Amino acid sequence: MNKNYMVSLIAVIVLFLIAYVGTQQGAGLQLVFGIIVPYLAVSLFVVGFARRVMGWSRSAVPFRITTTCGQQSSMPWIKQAKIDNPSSTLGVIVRMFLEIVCFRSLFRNTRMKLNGGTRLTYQLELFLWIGALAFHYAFFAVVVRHLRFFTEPVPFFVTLTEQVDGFMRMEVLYDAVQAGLPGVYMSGLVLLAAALYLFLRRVFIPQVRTISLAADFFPLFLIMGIALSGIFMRYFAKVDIVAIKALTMGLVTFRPTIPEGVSGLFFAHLFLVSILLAYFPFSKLMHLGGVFLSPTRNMTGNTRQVRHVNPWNYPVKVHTYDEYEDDFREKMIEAGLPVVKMPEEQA
Amino acid sequence: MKDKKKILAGLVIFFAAITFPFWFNMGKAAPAPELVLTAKAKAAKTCVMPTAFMKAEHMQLLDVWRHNVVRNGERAFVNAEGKLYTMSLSNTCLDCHSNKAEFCDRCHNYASVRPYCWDCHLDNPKGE
Amino acid sequence: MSSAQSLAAKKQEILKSWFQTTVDSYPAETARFLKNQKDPFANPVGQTTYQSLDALVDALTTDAGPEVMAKALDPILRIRAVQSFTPSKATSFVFSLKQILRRHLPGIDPGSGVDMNDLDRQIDEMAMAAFDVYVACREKIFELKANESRNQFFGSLKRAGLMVETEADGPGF
Amino acid sequence: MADELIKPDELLSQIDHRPSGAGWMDTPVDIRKGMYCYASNPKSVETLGLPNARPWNPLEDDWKLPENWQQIVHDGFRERLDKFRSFKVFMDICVRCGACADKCHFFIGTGDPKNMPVLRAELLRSVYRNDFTTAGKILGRLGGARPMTLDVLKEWWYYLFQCTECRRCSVFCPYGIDTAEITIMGREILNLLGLNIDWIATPVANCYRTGNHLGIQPHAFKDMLDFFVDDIEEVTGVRVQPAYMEKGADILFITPSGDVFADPGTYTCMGYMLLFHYLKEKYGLKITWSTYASEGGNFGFFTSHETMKRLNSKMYAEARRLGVKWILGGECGHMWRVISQYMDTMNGPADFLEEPVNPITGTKFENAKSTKMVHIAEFTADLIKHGKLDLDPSRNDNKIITFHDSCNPSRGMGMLDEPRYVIQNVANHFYEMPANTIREQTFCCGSGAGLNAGENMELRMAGGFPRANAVKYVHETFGVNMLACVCAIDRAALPASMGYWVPEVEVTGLHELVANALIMPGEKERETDLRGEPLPGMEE
Repeated sequence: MNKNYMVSLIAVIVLFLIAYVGTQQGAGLQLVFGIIVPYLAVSLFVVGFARRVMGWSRSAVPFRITTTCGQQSSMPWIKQAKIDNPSSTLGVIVRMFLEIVCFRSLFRNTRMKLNGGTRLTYQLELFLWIGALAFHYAFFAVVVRHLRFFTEPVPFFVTLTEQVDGFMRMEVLYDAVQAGLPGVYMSGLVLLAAALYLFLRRVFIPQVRTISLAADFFPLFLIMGIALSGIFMRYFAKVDIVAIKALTMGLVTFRPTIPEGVSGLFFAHLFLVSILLAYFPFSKLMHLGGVFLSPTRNMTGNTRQVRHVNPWNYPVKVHTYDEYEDDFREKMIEAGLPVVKMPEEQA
Repeated sequence: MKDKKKILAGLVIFFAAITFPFWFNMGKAAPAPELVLTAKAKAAKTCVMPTAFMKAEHMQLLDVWRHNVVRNGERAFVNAEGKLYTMSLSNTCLDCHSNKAEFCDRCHNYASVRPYCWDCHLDNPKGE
Repeated sequence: MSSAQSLAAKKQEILKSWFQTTVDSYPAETARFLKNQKDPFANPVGQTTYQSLDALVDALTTDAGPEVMAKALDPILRIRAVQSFTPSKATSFVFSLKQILRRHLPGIDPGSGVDMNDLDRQIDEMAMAAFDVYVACREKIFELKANESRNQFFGSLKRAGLMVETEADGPGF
Repeated sequence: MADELIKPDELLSQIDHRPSGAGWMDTPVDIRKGMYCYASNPKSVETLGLPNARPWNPLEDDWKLPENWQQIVHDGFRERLDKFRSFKVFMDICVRCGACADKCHFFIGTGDPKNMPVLRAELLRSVYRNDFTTAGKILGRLGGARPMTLDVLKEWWYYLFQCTECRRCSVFCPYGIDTAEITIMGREILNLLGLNIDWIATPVANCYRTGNHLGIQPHAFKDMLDFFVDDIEEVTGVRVQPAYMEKGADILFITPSGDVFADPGTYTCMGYMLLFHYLKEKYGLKITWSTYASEGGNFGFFTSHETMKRLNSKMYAEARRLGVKWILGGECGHMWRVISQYMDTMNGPADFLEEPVNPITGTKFENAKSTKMVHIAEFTADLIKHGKLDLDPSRNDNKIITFHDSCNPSRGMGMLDEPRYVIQNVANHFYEMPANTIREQTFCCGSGAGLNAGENMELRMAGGFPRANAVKYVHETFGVNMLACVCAIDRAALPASMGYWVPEVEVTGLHELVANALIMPGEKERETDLRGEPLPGMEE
């Protein structure tokens, strides 16, 4: 039994229960979980995120330490890898774009197979790349979709996302599994599946298990909890959507209200989201901001062409030529090496 | 450092994006929609199932109805109280809720839901 | 069926089990990588180990003798000689084959045609060859260590003209 | 029956190596002979004026640390977080996805989990969380934090000197986290406590005083080149005349001193000398050597940024003193990482030099416009492209060549195609190793970043195995017998590695091949190559 993930799992379950129980009839903490905590979480997120990023920005970038992943810009007849070893800002932008949007470095994993002796075949080892892409894009789609609860009228790009996301008509399965209505969004399911994959990787691949901390499991469980409660509300324990939107619209228009008929499940869902937001700036999830600031990726590789300035450069003690010649003058002369000062001048 | 300015700009853009709901709705009240019940619906007092159930589960009920009518040729629906209804969107539902725009659409629009009922069904079968 | 035939028939299972046991002498994180990564360039240790064991099972099947065994043993021991194994640990995989054969071959009763004594004898030969190869690898390591310091030391002296050059390459070498 | 027989042996191997799923923090460091380099000699540490010079032994319990060593580490850590955004960001954003785990040649070769790049970084990160983050302070072990103890320090020392700073992991990291950067910071902090290895500290001290890492004095340096002059004459019949510290020469040439003192780099050095003589005779180009700036390789890079700067300063200082137009650099790995990514920033601007132009071809080296330092592979490739060299590639016909991309020129510079172009023009048989072992994915020789000592031979062999394994493949497939490289540490380390793993393959520098093919004006008919081996068709 791994302490790291058990602790994280228990933490998420406890958090869920706190919100669920706290908003049941009698406990009456709707105000806390529906209004105070979400506002608090958003403020923590914004302030924490800004502080973290500004903290990074305060540290200097003394040297240009680009990881060059391709041919440098050299003589005109040698083809430069303009993206992998960019010498222009445009190249850097494309490199960063591909890195952030396509996870290009993760894609780099190629594998080789020796087929019967000496013939090589290449294949891509894509599982982590696919898992990561699926996870992040599903998450993004889910976030965009949820804007329907936070906007009135709902903007076109939200409805568009919904339409694309829900293009699979799953209600044909309704008779068999009694689920699939309202229309199924792929993103929710993909998010859950990808989070599960990322979790199972951490449990079953010993290398990854060794390096995993509680801080790696906690956000995964949190996201799984969010996805599960969301899916449950949508397809199984149907909730009063209009009431929920009244609540969420109250939040974003700064006229917070707690309408009648919002279920405890929703408050638990909202609480987990709040926890995620509040936890975000203090965790590895800050890779969202950090990926933009990685000095090995966001700088040009043309250090020999354009000088980079180190803001804290300071003079150091060096062994000058004069000191060197003083040390070795006799021997240099003997060997016929040119010297600046002849020995007799010394005295 | 100019680098710091760039980072600050990036941060501002990021926050502008994530606070989209706040400024998008700025100054708008956007209250939950009021549903209008027709006289007939008011008179009936209760729908085929209790209101709370209908609020959350009407889409599911309609899907069961569709299935039973189209696949099994059944049209009779008996609710918990033993009352008999004909399973028909056009003839039963729209009979009372003949005001689609003020009844169905208001909530659907508010929650950004696009039911495809109306791909086939006329929303005003009686042509009123 | 003779020993050789039984061995050949069960080769894949025996090899799999032997590879498993051998690779399990590494930490769990490493063992999994060694087992699962099939790229001979990304995982040279796992792949070389596998090929060595494969060749050794073949050698056993054909009763090929110590020389062939030594050749098959070389790649795997060359690796284990520079990893964090004691000499006994580095060569212990050979002995584990005895138990693996007993698990996989159809009974040790006289009727099966499997001559366990003969196989044991061959494995003992393999073990002895393994010691030889292992020690040769270690010697090579120390030779490299010695050579490097000698080359640096004498090479520099000689080039700097501080040593008298003789016809031979200097004292002792 | 059978089951009983199985148990003892299998259990034994499992008990030893699998400490019941204990986390890496609970696995104590075991400093093993053959894997570590000897502790720094106090004299060398003193020469450099670095703190806490004293004799100490890694195998002893007492490392003779200063009283307040924990405070020193803490302060050193904080200072570097402020000075290097790379360090701070890399401490914060790793998600431990594991993409880097199996990319490290030391992990692949040794099988030690703490050699996974992510775990190497976690050694520092765990202390960072404890000392500098709120979450780490509150959650402690649960948050992956741990206080700095003597055991942790020993673990740092052991594993930070099992990293060759080759940056292969950084290529695969989705955030570009560069373990070299983390290792560099960690080593800087260790240096604050006087914890270096001798193979680094002593070369650095030598380099500082004498100008080269072996501590060879100026006259001996010249003797060495004179010796090569004789050798060259024997092979080619041409007597070359290297210039030393010649004021007003066109170009200052700096190469790692390994080329001058250690086989097979010496043949590469003869290659440079032949090429320079050829250019002088044919085109009147004056290239000078210097005994003051006689070391390109910069072991300061493996000590601290400051030490790197102190050693590197000699290059510009000497170029300025001699009044040359620009600087030409020899074949070296980390020397070029320093030149490419640090030199101009540290010791520039080099406004006293001219923007480098090849006076023979007229080519402007645009990519070296600011540092004013050109790599000799770029220079030679340009000469060949313009047909300025008379070459007879058939003289290299008995060499079936493959090319090892050195870590630093490939991942810290991107010089990949120039040396290949040169090889293909001076030799007829060239084969590439498999794609995931060359270019930016190249495997380290296993001895970089100051780990090329003798006492850690096991580590070097294990770390060099992935590279050797790919060489073995081309050796068996194409009959490759010569491994070319553009790095002095490669030339020093790979012969041992080949000697152990693929004894049939020898190691050569690029310019040894060039010189073998180069038809010198007034040369006699060559019967042997620079090594004295008979040329193809000249075997008796």
